[in-house]
Amino acid sequence: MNMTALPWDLQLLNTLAALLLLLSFAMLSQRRIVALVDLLALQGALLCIATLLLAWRTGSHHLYVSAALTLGLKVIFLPWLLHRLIRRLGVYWDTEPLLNIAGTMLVGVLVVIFAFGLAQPISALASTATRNSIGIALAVILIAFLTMITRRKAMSQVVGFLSMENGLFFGAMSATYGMPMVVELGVALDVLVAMLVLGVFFFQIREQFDSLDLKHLESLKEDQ
Amino acid sequence: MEFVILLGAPLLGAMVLGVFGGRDRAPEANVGFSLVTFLAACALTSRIIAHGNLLVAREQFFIDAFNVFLVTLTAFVGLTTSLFSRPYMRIEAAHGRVSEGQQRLYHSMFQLFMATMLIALTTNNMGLMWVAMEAATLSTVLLVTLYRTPASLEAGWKYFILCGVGISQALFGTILLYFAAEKILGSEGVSALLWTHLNAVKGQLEPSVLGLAFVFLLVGYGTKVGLAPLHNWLPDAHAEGPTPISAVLSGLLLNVAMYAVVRCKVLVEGSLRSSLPGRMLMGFGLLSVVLAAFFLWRQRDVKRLFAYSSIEHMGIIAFAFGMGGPVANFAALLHMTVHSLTKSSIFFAVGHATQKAGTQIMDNIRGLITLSPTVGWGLMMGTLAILGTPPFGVFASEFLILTTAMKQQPWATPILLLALGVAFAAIFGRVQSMVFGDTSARRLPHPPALIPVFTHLGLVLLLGFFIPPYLADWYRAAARLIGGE
Amino acid sequence: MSYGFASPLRLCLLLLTAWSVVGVAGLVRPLSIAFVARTLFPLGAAIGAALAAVGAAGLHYPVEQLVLPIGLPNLPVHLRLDGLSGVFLILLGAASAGVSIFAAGYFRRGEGTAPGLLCLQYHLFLASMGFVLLADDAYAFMLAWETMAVSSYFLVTTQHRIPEIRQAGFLYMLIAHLGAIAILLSFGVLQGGTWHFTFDAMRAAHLAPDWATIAFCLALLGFGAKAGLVPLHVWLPEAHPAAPSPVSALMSGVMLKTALYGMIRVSFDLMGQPLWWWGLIPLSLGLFSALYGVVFAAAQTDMKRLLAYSSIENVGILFTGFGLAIVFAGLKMRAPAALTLIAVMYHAMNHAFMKSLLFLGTGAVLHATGERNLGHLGGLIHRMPWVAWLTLVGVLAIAGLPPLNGFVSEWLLLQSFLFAYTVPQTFVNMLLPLCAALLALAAALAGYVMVKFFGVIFLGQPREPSLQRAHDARFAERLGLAWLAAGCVLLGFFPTHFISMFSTVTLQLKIGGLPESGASWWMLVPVPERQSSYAPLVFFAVIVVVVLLAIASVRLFYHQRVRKGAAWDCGFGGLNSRMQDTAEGFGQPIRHLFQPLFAIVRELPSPFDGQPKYRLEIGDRIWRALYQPVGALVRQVADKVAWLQQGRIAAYLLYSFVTLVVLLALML
Amino acid sequence: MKAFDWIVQFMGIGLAMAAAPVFVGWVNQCRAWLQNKSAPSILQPYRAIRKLFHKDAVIAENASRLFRLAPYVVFGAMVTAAAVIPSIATRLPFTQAADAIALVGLLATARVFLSLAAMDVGTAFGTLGARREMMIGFLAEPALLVVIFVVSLTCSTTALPIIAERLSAQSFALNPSLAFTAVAFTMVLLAENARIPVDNPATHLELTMIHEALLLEYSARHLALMEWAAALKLFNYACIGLAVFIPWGIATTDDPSSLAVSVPLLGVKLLAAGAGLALIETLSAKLRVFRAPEFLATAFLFAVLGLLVRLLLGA
Repeated sequence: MNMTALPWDLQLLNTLAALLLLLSFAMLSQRRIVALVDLLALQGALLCIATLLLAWRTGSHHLYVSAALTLGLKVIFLPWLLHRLIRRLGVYWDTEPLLNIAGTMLVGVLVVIFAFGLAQPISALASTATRNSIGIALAVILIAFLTMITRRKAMSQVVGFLSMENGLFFGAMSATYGMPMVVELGVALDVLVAMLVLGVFFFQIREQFDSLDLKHLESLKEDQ
Repeated sequence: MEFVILLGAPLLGAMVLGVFGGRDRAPEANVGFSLVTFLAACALTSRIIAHGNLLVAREQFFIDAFNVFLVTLTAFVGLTTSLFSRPYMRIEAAHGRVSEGQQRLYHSMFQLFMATMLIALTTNNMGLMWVAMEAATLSTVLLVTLYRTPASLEAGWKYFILCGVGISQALFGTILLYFAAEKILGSEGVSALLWTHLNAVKGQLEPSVLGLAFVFLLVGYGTKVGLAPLHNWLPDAHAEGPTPISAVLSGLLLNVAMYAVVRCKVLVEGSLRSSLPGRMLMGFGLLSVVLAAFFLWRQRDVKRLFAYSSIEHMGIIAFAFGMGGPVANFAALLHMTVHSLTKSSIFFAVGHATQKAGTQIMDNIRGLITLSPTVGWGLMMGTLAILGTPPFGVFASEFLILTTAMKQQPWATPILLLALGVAFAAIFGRVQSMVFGDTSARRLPHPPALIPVFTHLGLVLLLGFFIPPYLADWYRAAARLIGGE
Repeated sequence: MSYGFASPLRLCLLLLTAWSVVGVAGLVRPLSIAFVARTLFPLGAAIGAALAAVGAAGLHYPVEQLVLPIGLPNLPVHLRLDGLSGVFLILLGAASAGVSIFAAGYFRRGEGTAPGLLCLQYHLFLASMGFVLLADDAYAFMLAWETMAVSSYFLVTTQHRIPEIRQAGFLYMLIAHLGAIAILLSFGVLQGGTWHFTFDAMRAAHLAPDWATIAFCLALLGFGAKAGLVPLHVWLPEAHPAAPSPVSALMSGVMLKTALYGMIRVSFDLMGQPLWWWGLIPLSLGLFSALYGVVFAAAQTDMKRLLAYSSIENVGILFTGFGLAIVFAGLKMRAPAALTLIAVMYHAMNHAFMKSLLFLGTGAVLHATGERNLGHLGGLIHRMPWVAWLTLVGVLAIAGLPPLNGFVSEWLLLQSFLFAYTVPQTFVNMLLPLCAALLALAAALAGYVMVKFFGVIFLGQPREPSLQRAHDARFAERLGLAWLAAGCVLLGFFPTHFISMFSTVTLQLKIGGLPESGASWWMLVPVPERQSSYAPLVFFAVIVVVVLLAIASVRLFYHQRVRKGAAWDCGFGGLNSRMQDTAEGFGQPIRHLFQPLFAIVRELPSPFDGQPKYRLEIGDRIWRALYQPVGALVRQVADKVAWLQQGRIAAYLLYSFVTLVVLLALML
Repeated sequence: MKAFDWIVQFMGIGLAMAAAPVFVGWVNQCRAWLQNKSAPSILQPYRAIRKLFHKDAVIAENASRLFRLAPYVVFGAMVTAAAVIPSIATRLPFTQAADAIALVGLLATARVFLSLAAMDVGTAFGTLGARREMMIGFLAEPALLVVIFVVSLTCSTTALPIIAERLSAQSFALNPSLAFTAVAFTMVLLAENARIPVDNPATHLELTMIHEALLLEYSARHLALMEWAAALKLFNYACIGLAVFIPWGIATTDDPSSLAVSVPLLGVKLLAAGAGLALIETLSAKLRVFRAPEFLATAFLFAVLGLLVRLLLGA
């Protein structure tokens, strides 16, 4: 389709979507945990803007609320929490990922193609203006999955987990202009609690193994 | 009314015990709340029997034949588990394995866990169901890591991450479901997420979307069911948490997750008009049964052993639901019931056995029958029951499942035969040498609670001989609901 | 139809319930031997006798059915009493009566499980066997079947402190369970459709030949496993010695027959018309089992293992006959089929008595001496004459010697084999006579085995000084032995009566009965046109008369003294008990002749040894060739599979990821 | 049953009991002649038995009742067999009591008692003998059974008198299956009666002896009964063979005249059979005990060949 045909806000939305995808690639390749968290925050911010745009476009109020939620939770609180944890626990670097960066990127690209392919029929059905970004949401989710697979530090795995949440949120946004309020709140609550639980976790793990390296967490297995 | 109590009691309990859970009367309070919940469940059940399905809170909650018996089962097992955990936690405290704070955490989280499961069962809103499932995970994570041992932390971490990731897939599936539904039901309000509405219009939902949705939902909730190869969190979490938690995890949580899967399957099959979802379930089921059978062969830790057996049975149930049809669905529901009863009773017995022997390594547990005949026989009987030897109820369901499989899916029967044989050899050989033989183990500070064990076994025994008519009617109704025409 | 409360089926139900009640009563005073042994077990014996009587009465009533309000919602428990179940009920009742009486005197303190619990398991075992015979739908049948297995498992593991016994129990339970699943699947094939698991529905259902074949093979697998058909026999020689002797007697004498019952029920009743070539499978397996079992029995040194292997032999004979019956029935040769089936049932009945008798005999010896090893026994006929002479009856019977019962069934079986050459199938009609010859070989070998059994235990000189202190059996035990011995004699002397009893069964199974022969009641003429006759009574009378005459005349004409002297020691002097032949020695010709069957480990002493040692171990080739590899295979697969779970969360996430992607791809 | 039949029956029994030792004597005499020895009197067996009856019995201390009962049982079994076998006439009351298979069973009973008695005293020889005797037994029985099968195929019955009647009714014809079977039967006869090549009745060499080892502990009247029983066994086997393979001349009707033919004819047949037996024994050498299975396997083979030929040619 030719970009000029679209109104500017949609163009903006598509750009945001593309940027989200880009960010998740960046996270896939990022080694420094601090930077990882910043990228997460940035992703959250983009998400927030996209939500606001949609809210303004469709004029549906609950989208404003969820935008606020995103802002509060994903842009401000969680990054702050994570930074704090990082400082407290002193984990700044992730070690080399299991698969080298180039390889990961390649897999990532394949995943994106797969995701877009899957999304084709759905987007065709979608009534929303943002239909094309469903594929992107799916891609973001799967790439976040990859991120989690390839990381060795508990902390970075969590970041991957959160970016997956972002992807989900964006998916909901672009497919259906967001879920009903009840669900939105529930999800947000769960994410919040999850983070708090994680906080507790990190300290427990730390005091047991005095590091957050996942290689300590490989003792329970069948393969003696 | 009963309904409010049903959900309110455990929530209240969670708060109260969150504050006073460390007092030395806390276990009794725990039992009390569970008892109230159970009574409410019974009342609700009788009402459903009397007046049929029930929609409450602006259709947010929906109770029908399918979930009401799961509600009762959940409440009942919750009650017996709280009964069992009373002496159990006392003994743990006496052994100095849990501090007061940990007891507080334990009790309040236990109640919260019950609450979340009940919500997940009764809600009519697929989104809310998702939220509740996630909450169930979160409330048990800290229980799994209660002992703060390295192993338990690892188990907890895996549990958290794997289930978290899985459940996120389920969320995406839910989103797709909503996306498909809002076209017919409109995006105003939440009606597009209400199962009853979805079920009403399932024929018109867009197949391609629902197919994708089902994949995500299956992978998501299937992770919690513990279907291979998504099961990896399960044995760790069962083995490292306190035994009452293992009991409710494999006795209840798996059931609830399976319930979610089946609810989704109903919608999707209605829309796809193909047996693809069924075949997927069957595939998962067989894979789980076979893998679990071979994993069983290598176990040294008794709780891991029975965790894998849970995987095996979930596989059987999934297979049965996958086959579909009145008999198979009936059998699957029956199997859910008897499995949760039997398995929790086994975990009770195992809990005391491990406390007596002071270890979970099976090679070091010997001669339970001479040490404490009740525990020994309890374990032996429970094992025989779970292995599907009559006259226990598990046999009834396996009888129906296998015979139906022979009619509908004969190709699968050799696999099942093999897996069941291997599993039998693995479990029975180990349990036999734990129960029989000579021993040198010490007495316990508190008398073990064996009423729960034998209550459960008694019920399972009863179900083997005689299924009360109204229970049978539930099963039939539920089977019809799931699409057993 | 109903005859009010007193109808045979209801009475059977009542008696079986009574058995269970007696069992539960054992828990009232679980530790009191006196209560359990003096009160409960005799009660159980009485119930058994009553059951036999009711079963016999049931033969004269028409088939009767009953539906109990328990079971699965759409499948209440159906019961049915027809000729077949009646006959096997007689078997169960009569044999168990003797065994229970014996058990009343047998169980003593310190037997591991508390006597009360033992009583419970014992009577549950009996009751479940009864219900197996009465069950008329798949679910009830499997319920009773598995209860039987479980209760007998607990009886086998009575002395669970001994590791070997635990092993035996485990093996037994495992094979029983696999067999049960096979039977279950076979019912799955036979079922009449959704929720139609009653036997009536199965009779009504019509199966495609291929499915029928599958069902038959599954049933054969399942019931063969319970019967101990080679190569599924391995549990039998382990479990029977492990159990207390009355239990071994029941398992060997009665439980194995329930497998035969199931086989007959499935293939003749439920399937209606079996295909003739099915019969060749049980026929060949049975023949092999018969030879295999008897050959191994001859090589055993443990008296209970010896009997266990002999049970395998007899099961083999039973299944040979069963297979022959199917061949005849499948080819619509009614009279031969009926004759064969009658011979099979007759042999089942005989074996129940003979084998129980022998096992009880070994039990008495075990109690008197504490020895199971033939190498440490001998000369007991002097110390325990009752046991010895009563056991001798069983020995002669099971060796298939006229005029006792073992011979009758073998005679009938051979008579039916004489129809073989009329089978309109080439090859088969030439091979079957050879099968008969092999059967004769097995029977003759059984004679060899039994001579070894009796001779080494009861005859010769005691091989251990301690045997001098052996005491004879108590009254109750003697009574039990006598009951069973009497059974052997009666079955041997009055074949015509029992045969008429069995032919009602074949009539009900629509195979047809035996043609009427004008012969009188004491003369057995199964096939009139063939005029082959056998009159055990006359036979016995003649022998007795001649013997008496001989004794009398000797007394009369030659009244020389009888001096006691030392046995002839070839002039070397110092003839002692170690010079007589050992059990191993007696088995030596067999080992020599049938070498290929055995896996033998031998340690021969060299001429220069200080203390020459001779060790001989006889292994089961099938165990090594079939079971050990399977076990190893499972272990290997388990190890391979275990690799999947190596504890790395990344790997687990990868699994989820891949699963997701694959399923999505499926959806595309 | 007419009185005449009973008379004939008892005559047959008496004849058998009387003739058996003579038959043994005759065989020994022939053998001696063939071996250029001076032959003992044909009545020698009688003398031996009579002498034994007049001796005092010596019995081992630890012998049980079984030991003393066995000789009578064995003897009784053999006499019963003699009563069942149609030697001179077919219409006999007792012949219906047992067919050929039952007869085999009867002989087996005798064998088992013999072996048990031998094991009773508990010497090395006794058990050794018992073991070998039983081995020969279980090897011989299948062959014997197949023999019976062939015959019953030909006459479609297993009742000896009927077989004899039906065969004697038809005129003599060359019948390959029956010929094979006859060979098999003869071999079984040799084995069962402890004759060369399986056993040597004339030696006490412990490495080879079977029958003598069984009797080693017996003396006086018990030994006499045992020997007599052994003679009867041989006689019975001979009569079975004659009744089945050369039945011509046997009395199949109830008139005394037929007996006048059959009795002398039987004598002649027996003389011939004895001579033949002696000839075989002289020509063949004693086999090692573990060659015996091969010998009997050959017998089995012959019988089976007879069977197959019968099934194939119907002749």
